[in-house]
Amino acid sequence: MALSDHFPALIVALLLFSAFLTPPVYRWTPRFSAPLTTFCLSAAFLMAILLTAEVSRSGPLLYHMGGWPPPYGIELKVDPLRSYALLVILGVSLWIFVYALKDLSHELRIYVIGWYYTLFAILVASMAAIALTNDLFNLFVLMEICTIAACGIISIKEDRECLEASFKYLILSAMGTGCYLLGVAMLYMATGYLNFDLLNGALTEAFSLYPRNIFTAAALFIVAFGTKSALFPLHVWLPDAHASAPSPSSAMLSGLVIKVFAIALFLIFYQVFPREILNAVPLTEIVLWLAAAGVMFGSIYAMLQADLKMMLAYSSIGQIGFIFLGLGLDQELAITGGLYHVMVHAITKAMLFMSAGVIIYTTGVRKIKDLAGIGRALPITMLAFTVGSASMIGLPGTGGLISKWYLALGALEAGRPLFVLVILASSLLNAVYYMPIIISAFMHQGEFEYKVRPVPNMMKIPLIIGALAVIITGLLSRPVIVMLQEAVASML
Amino acid sequence: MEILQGIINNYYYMAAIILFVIGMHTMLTHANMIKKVIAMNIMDASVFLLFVAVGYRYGGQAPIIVEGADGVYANPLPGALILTGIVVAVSVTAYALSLIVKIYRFYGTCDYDEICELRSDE
Amino acid sequence: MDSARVMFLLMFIVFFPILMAPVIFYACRYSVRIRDSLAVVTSGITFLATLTLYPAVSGGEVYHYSLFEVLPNLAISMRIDILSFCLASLASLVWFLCAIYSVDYMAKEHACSRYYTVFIFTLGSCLGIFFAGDLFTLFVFFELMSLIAYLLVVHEETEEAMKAGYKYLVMTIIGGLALFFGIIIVFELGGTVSLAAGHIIGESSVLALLAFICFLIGFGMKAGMFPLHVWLPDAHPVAPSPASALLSGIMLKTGAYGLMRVIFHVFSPELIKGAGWDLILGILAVITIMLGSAVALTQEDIKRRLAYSSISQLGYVLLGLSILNSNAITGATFHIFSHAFMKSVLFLAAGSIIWKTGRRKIADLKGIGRQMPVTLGCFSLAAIAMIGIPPLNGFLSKWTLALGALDAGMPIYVLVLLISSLLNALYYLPIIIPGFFEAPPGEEQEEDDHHHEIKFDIQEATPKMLIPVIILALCTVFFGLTPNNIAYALSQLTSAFLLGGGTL
Amino acid sequence: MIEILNALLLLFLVVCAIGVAYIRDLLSAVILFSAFGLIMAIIWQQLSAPDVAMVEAALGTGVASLLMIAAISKTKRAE
Amino acid sequence: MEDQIVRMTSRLVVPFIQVYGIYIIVHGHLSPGGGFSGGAIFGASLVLLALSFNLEAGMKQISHQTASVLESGSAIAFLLAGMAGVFFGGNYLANRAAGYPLGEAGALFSSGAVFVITLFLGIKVASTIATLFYNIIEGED
Repeated sequence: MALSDHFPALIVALLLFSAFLTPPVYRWTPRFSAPLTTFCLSAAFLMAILLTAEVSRSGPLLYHMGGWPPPYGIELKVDPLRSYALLVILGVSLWIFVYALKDLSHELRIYVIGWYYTLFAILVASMAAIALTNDLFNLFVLMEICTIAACGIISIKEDRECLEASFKYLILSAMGTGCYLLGVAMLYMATGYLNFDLLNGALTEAFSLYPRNIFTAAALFIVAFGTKSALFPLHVWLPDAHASAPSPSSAMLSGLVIKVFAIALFLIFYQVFPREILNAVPLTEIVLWLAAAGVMFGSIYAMLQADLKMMLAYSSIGQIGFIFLGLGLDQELAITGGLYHVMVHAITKAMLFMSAGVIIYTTGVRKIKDLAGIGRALPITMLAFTVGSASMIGLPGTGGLISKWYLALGALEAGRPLFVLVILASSLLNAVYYMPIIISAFMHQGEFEYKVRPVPNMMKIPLIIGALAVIITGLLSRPVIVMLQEAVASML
Repeated sequence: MEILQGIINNYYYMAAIILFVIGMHTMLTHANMIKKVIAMNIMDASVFLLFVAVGYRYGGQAPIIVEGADGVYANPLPGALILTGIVVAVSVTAYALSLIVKIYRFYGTCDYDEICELRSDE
Repeated sequence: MDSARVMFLLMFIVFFPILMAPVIFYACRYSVRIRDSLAVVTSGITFLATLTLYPAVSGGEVYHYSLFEVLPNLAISMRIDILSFCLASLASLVWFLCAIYSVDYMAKEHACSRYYTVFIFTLGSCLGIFFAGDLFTLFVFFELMSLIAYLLVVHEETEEAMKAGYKYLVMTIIGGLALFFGIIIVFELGGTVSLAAGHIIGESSVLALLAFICFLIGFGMKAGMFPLHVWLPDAHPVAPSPASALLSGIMLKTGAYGLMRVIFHVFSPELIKGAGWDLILGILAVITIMLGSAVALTQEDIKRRLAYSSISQLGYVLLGLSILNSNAITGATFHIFSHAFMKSVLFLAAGSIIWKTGRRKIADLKGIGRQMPVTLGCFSLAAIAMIGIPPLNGFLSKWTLALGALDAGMPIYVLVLLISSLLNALYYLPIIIPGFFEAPPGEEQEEDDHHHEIKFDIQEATPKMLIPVIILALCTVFFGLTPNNIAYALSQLTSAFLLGGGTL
Repeated sequence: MIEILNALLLLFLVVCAIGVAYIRDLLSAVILFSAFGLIMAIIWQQLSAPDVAMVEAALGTGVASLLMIAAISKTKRAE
Repeated sequence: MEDQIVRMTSRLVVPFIQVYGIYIIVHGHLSPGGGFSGGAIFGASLVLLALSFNLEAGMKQISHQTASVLESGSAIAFLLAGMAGVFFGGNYLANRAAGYPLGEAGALFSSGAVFVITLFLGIKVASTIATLFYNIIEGED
């Protein structure tokens, strides 16, 4: 076997390797630990690219851990959708990590930075594995690892808000995990399988025997993933957690972690449950209304916030609603739009949190009303912020428009123009709370001329890259969209 | 009567679900954080119980290969999975407890409601 | 003209200004003069390049180029036909003259580098709207222009400007979202949004009506159509005068242009008429005309009065679009020309007056004609054209529109035009007559002593500000003297072209 | 016979769980929890899953209770 | 807890617990048990020492620093043991395909990679429990 066949396992193993190697290395020579993690992340990203190329050339790839085939062994699967998720996860986290290198020295005490690298690598590894795994129980373990690592990169700051927020996050997501596991048990009871593909085959038959088990499982999955990815009524943990964390963590959590669970729900709904089960009960209908409510309420809450990061966190609740809207509409184009929004929002929100981080780093300001005139002091940062906001609003030329375009098209195709109005209304609300920040940052006079620290290049360059990426996702989206559309069409 | 029969036949499942509900209710309604953690463990354990009960075959032996044992074993797969699950649950517990100790250092209380009050007072 | 050359010219015209914008931004670090002349030269070159396209389209040819696909079936594409050419040449001419005017006008202002960058950038995006080959491209450039023009609106950075700008921005985004919705419906119904396809939506349905209303909101908002005009009277007066001239003279027209494209390419005149949607547009246009004229009467600030006047004048264009016959479309297109010239003159002249004297209130403008006779003369010429006095172009457009209304059997529209002209007279003449024949407020006492001797103390604005005003004023005369002028001929061509379904 | 034992054990589990919810003293709650865990281990032994029972006894009950007691010793004992 | 009885008992019991833990770790593939449970038992014995005497006594057996180094070291070793599969032509974490000798069924060394992995896992779990306990109990940092 060629080495490239092992990439699915190697990506995860390499990241874990870097995670466990970092603490001793950091203790021994702190200088080496950052390059080490960066190297491992880039190598993993490179592998993901090669893997994607491989998958697009020769179709889905299965990998059996330890050579044990399912139902006994753990199976990893790479299909176009998963490789897309993998690319987004690894690419965005590498990008955030580069930014984090500088920002962390400001936000964390020096001796925990090594631990931060460890947690970061574990988080990325678990997310990559969530995207890859083809086994429900393995997914459970990975979700727990992911949650602990995510809580870890919040609570590592060790101030009171962070600790409290991460505890809240931990408890609520423990509830989510409990529900998930119960759902898995229900499916296991009905079929005796945990592997996605085997379950998919067996569920049709089991559905006639134990319909209640299977419905309950699906509903529990919605609750579980809804909690973990902050679907509307289950979002209560998110704002505190995302706002109080160090900025790179916020970028990571808002940008990737909540999306990963959304992707997992996509995979479970479309790769595990056969169509007739989804058609038999209005599960997607529930998701649809919750998502629409989330889109609206997230935006409305965001308008009421005084703290910049709090506002961005609430905005994430609205944006995750867009992703679930795709699932809820249960229609090819809408799902494509929702999945594309995973990438768009990952890049955009990460960039917005990064620029908030730069603002806090250079001026120490967190309140929105204190941002007046900051655009003159930090032009590049605020330009990046502007580009990000444009994408959030969905202005043409940014990725936000593309995903909204597909979502709206899907809503029309499904015969539900009402949800197009929801999308438009949320865009308007986004405009109403993002625009004043930009306007006051560039147009009003503030007293920032004297107390601004210079922005280090290590923070500036990721921001510029992010702004370019947002524009690229808006203009050169065609290949990704075509790939996603094919993947979705084959799933439906 | 049929329902009762169903309950009696599936009493492991029923117990597991009851424990799950008790655990989740305690976890979400009690303000004390350590209580929340204990309840979380109960909740997890109940699901594990459900899993193992699913894998159990009536009259089956433990899945250990011993000389002279005949063929009927309980399904070992849920056992292997639950093993992992318990470890995961314990690690979450450990992490939550260390968080609680740190939170106590800041707020002087383990009561979540009191913490919320303290925060809103600021 | 061969196709590749046309394509190159189109790309050049749209992207040259956009690419020059950052150059201008950096040029200001070295020299103010370089920056100013770069702005003038850029707009001049763009104007000349646009003119060279005339032979390509004069015969009714259409060129369509797909640049690259953003999404499947959704490309960024370019297109030119006679209508695009009309508006593009008009826009680049006015832009060029405003650029010349800006050089001296803006010398007193702050943040000039931002102003010029935005000024040139909006030129590119505005031309992009006119040369867009499909609705999506049109939408992209439309939003780009509208959003960037925000910086022109708030240029003064006073509290009033910020408020007006915010209103402008919110309305722009609402309009953009409505357009987005409309375009999506069109895409859903027709599978394409390309303007090359002809009539994308062939039959009336609820969704089609929804799309029409969305376009009406989106483009009508830009064109200042009632009830979406609320941003306009705030936003136009607070901008610097050359920017006001562009906002009122050209950028409003992008809304009308978009509606034309929608009516003739997405739907079809037959469909609009058959479904009775022309009535919606007609009623809104009448309300817009009357309301704009009536409110203009009550305004004290000269630029606000001009802004309200713009609302009512754009109502004429919309009226022409709602009548949908040959004469009416000719009139509407020609009125786009006329209004661009007239309103630019008015705003630029008002700008000169404000620049020179600092007076904005109409009551303070008494006797201004003694100080600035040429400026006020040009202003009067344009105002008279606005009222519709015969040899000027305003008359010609109103006349053509009235002919169209009569052709369609709607004499009530003629009445509307007459009433509006009367109202125009009522709010323009009180500026002109006291401007020439009354004494300035401070000099009344003095004047009694000198036995009503009319004193001319000429203090005109600088030549760079005067010449564009004069040129534009001459245009109003030149394009109004006879119906055989080039603008009128182009309008007739356009009308025949559009009603002929894309051929002459 | 063995069925009845199992049912009783399950009943005891439920009682322990409810007890954990109602006891105000955290240390007692932890003790009850470890009782819960040990009974759970017995049940798993009954369900022919000895390895799970072992892990539950060692980790789920032993270590978890230990850590909880350590945490309580660092914080407050009463709820 | 200055209780003589507790100290004596634990001093007596701890070696047995530790041996039992090791037994469970290495017999994981033959009888119930394995890395997780054996590691937990071993780790618990350390905690017991620390509880019945004092923190220093526990630390004497395995210090906080050693524990954390062991923690990451064993995890890395685990990953590398898995890598062997890739190097020798099997899948990641492969057993026989990676060339681990399997031996005779029922004997102690009869499981190839499983033995290696369980061993590392046991070390990992034991040291993790020790670090966790120290972390909670040590207080300020």
